[in-house]
Amino acid sequence: MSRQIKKILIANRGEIAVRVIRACRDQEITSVAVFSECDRSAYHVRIADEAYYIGPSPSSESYLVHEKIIEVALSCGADAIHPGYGFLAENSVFAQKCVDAGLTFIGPKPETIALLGDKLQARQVAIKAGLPVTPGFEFDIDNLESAKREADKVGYPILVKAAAGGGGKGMRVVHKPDEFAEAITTASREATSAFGDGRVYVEKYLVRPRHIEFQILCDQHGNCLHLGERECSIQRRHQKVIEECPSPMMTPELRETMGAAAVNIARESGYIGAGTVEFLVDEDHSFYFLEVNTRLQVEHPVTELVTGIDLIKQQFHVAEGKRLSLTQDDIVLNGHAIEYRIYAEDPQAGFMPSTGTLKNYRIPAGPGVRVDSGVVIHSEIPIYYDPMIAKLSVWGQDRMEAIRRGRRALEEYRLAGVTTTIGFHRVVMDNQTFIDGNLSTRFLEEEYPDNKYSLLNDSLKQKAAIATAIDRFVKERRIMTQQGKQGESGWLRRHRADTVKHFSGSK
Amino acid sequence: MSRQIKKILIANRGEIAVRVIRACRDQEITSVAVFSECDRSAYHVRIADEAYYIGPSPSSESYLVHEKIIEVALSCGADAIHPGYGFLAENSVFAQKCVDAGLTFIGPKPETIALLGDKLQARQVAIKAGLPVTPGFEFDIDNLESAKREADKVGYPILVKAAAGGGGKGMRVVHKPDEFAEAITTASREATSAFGDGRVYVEKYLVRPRHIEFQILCDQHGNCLHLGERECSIQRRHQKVIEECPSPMMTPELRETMGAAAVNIARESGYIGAGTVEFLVDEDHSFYFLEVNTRLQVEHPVTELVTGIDLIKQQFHVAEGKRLSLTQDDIVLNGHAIEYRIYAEDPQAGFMPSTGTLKNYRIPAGPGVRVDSGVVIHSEIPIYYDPMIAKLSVWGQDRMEAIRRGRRALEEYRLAGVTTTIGFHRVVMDNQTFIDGNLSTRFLEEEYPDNKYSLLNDSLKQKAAIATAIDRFVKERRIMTQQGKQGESGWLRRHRADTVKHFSGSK
Amino acid sequence: MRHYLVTVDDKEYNITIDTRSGSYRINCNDQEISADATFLGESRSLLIVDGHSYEVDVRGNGYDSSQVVLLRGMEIPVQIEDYNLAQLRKTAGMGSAAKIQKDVRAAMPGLILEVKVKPGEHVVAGQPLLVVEAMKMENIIKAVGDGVIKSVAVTKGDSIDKGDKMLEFE
Amino acid sequence: MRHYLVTVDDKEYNITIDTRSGSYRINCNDQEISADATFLGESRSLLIVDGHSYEVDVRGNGYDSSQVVLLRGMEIPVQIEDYNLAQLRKTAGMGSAAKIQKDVRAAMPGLILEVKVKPGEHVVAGQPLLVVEAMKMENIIKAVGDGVIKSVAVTKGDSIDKGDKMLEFE
Repeated sequence: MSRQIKKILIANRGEIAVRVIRACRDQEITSVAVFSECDRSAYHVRIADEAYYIGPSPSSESYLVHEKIIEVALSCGADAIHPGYGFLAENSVFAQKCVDAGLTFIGPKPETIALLGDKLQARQVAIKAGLPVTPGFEFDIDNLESAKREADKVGYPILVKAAAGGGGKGMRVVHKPDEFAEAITTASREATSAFGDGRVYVEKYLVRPRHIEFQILCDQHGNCLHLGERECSIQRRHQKVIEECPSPMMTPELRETMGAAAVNIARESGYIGAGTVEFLVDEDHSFYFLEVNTRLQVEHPVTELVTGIDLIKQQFHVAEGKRLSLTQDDIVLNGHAIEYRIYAEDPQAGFMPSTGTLKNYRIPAGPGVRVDSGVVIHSEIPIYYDPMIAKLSVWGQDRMEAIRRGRRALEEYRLAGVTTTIGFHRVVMDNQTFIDGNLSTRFLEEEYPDNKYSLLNDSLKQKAAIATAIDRFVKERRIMTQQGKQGESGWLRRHRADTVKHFSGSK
Repeated sequence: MSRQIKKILIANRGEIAVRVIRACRDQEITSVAVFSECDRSAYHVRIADEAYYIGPSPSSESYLVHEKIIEVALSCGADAIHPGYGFLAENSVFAQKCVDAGLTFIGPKPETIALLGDKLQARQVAIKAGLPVTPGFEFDIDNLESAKREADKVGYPILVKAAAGGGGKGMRVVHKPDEFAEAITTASREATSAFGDGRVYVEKYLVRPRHIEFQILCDQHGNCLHLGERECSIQRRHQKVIEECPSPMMTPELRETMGAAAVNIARESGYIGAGTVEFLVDEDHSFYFLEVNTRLQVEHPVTELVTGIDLIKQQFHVAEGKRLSLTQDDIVLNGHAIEYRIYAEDPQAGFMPSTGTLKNYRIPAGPGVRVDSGVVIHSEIPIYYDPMIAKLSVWGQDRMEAIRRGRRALEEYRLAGVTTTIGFHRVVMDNQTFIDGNLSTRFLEEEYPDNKYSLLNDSLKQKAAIATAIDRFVKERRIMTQQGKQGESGWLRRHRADTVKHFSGSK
Repeated sequence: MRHYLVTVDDKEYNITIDTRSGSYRINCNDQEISADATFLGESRSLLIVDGHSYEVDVRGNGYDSSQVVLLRGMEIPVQIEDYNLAQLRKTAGMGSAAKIQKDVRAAMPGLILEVKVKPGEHVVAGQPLLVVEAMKMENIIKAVGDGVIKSVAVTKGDSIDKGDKMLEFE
Repeated sequence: MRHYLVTVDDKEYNITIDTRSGSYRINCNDQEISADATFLGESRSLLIVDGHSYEVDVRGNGYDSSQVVLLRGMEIPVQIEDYNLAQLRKTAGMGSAAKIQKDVRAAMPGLILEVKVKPGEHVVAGQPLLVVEAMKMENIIKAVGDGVIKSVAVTKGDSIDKGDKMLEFE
């Protein structure tokens, strides 16, 4: 049953492809990257052992084409495929095709993916496994009137969700009955476009819940354990932007209860590999099953930083058919970790995606700082894919130290040419409600109703003004004198004569 | 006795200044950098809260000038000075001046620095504290003949060391009596030039020892503990280049014995703060006291990665007069860490220092990788200071995983414009003797007697040849056509038409 | 000597940079500033003002008034003008230096899913104008102020590129 | 079509790059190579040879024969010449393309501590010539081969810059 994996094709791009390639190299497994037209010189291509072109830039013509990926895997002699997250990660048809082609799909069995990927079926599994679920119902989109009556019974606000959904796509909050029909239509259309499956269902919408999820890990021999929780309440457009481990609201007792629930649904569904069981937790600490993500999560580094366990290495281990070498008692949470998702988005413009070329790119480093980046200097941010370009994760002995280190690392991050969420994260790290750990999925809309994220004070405004004036002065002078082509300007050379005044401290 | 530190001046440059500034930011302490002429735009200046010019580039006119540093500290309102390592770190006179000026010197008391900094006195303290020392003697440089007779008694090979020494300066191995006089003269001259103190002494030279050192940490209330060992046997010119924690030869029993010895000499000397007790360990596991470094070591990150303890934070804590919050039982070594010192040196040319400008600089990242770098892209490597530009440290669950991760991270490191030790490290990571953990301070001369460090095989040679031919072809074509100014060449644009062949795998 | 009016957020800075004495002098709102700047290439510089160190990246065209300053992890929008021209403009009652945006242009490539307004229609701030799919998300483009639609350049199903005009206000 | 002779370590590679058919073809020692190269700016490129991916950085002057290739963490010295010129050179018995180093030049700035040889002196490989202090370390410059000293350009106490001639062999 156990077979050693020697070569893995990574059916993904960006930071997660880089992450998996690094894990391969760390375990002496040959890594194979695939790339679309616009990813020809992407970082994941550069650091892989092998790299193969699979088609034009739109993912529907490259990263999503089952046959191309399987063909490359077979022709280059890979014995396994790691799907990362997104793209084909939760596609049971693709997983089955891998199995049929004799390739190890690094993830749960195709039938488990299919079962848990359908949010409606997953709800039934959760109920069977004894997990609490939110009130809700499914319905036929052609029978809106009866659905509307059921919605009235559940009580507004309600949440419309895509059955095949994930990542906030095909999701809408409905506050009043007269918004119901339009929300259903939009959500269904978005779900069709994103997942090729327009089915939607309705759940009671919790007004100020926390999003708390448990990392699970199961082998092929019936062993299953959890690696503690992650709090992912800071969201925009129902998508996570800041995640942490542990949750500031968690108690050891609740962790044991919720962790056991997570393990129960994993067992009930015959889960294999790494996965995540998501819950909503209400202000009274009651919790409700949300969904199971049958893949590695974006936010897995915070769990790795706090448990010391390399989740991708564990995925490899389990996929080889080996027994888990860890037991639940081995899982000890040490310190606190926070992850910041660096999106090419403009927070001040409602997190509208931005594109461009990275003119300057310098990542933070030093103790307690981990960067998982899919880009390098001069990288272009393509319009075709998810706008997340990197993840910054920090570790501290306690939550406050992690916050301070996060501030430091965010300020060290130098990225120019594309508007990102770095400044947004820096702002949130000074937010007292965040510092107090008083989180909910409505945090951003409550704390920043006008999308204005700023820490500007008069001192920083003055520095920005002076910097702009000096920059302009030098550029004007350069044009006038046609000097200063080599970076260092006449300004500097002259100014050096004055430097002793800085030492003397006079002003 | 306890006073909170709010603002620290870092009397250093390069990666250690960056490291301390990061620690300040992580603990919400204001950081103050100082800089010499050529360090005007150095990375430590960029990330500090405040920065002051202290003089021309030669360290004797800037980083070593006590008065300038103390004057800046006082005028900017710093309450403490962190000396880093090197420069003024082990200068008891400077430490005393700090104390006299009302500044907290982050390190041991001036008298402890003076006592342990004199290698001859330190030997006496070690003997008093019950530590084994190598046979040896001191002598008057004007009485070479009697010294030569004593050396005969100790037996060749012998080692000549500077009393004020450190970092391999003023150190010479003497194999035969007729080399004795010249070695003494050279070592003494080098010691005079480096430390302003020409005194040298003689010790029995162990032929294949390991260099193993213990990290100690003591508060002002008599509490003292050790944080395990580091093995630093891989040296060139008596200077460490690769360090690891734990040592592959260490047993729990020997760790306890040697750790207790380290704590004993710390107590005997009234040690306060973080320090390192260095030993030589013979092939039969007998160990001899070498010296105490009364400062933070270059290689402290491997201890941090394996113990989870931030040593600079502990230095701050102790310097504030607080009691250690750790006990010896809290110190648990988890996994394995290796540090690679990235020097601007040419290993193939006997580690001759190299200078230049960093044309390309991209640091490795991802799980288990930590970079402490003093440079950024476009940094010039100045001739005035130590040629170490960065440190790469990796962590793995066990030593072999750390080695594999080291290989990966070294290959990810992109640095052009200056010859460095990156390739050298990569070579050593494939050395079977290293992998077997069979180390000694003679490792490099035994394994690489001709300084030839290479992993080139026919496949890589072919790739290097093809890369050079393509590069030349494109450059010639660019000159001919005056095209391709924008990085992407005609080569690429044409070539894209052919790419499907890569997907199809045909060749 | 050069004299600028720099606006950051709600604050105006009247800045002179003077080289006539042979050394550089900066005056900001009638206060002498002890500043040192080292150029790091392109638009990046290291600024030390009164001992405080800031690595800054000033992005934008060297002639435009709108610049973005990257400073301590923040992207700060800044307006810069020649001081005398700014005074002239103010006297002439021309309002802000920033051009009033009459055109609604695409911030990124995408697909028009819905056009919610017609030429001649009067819209109020916040009213949805268009639904655009970009990066697999539906984005609702809303009016930033009150106004009358002059023309609509796109229809449902159109693919648009970054910078394409989608709507025009009167 | 271009034809090069590339020498890496002890191995020679006879490489042709052919664009005549309209697509690019590389032949290395009579073997067709499936290679794709993407230029990343300056001297950096991403090379995919038979599916294997290498980010390379070729440093050196675009005309010199000596280049250094940075590849997988290694700095690899490479010699490149026009193939036909190399054949001509070999036929003429001119030996290696690299110029024989008659001058001993400073690899970095430093201070001359000692001059151990005189003009006219015959030295053997490995014999110390000079002691130079650089970066606070004493470095002994030794003869790389046997020869006779023609001239000595430095004396004890001299400060030298990188590239300065220190000695000349006959």
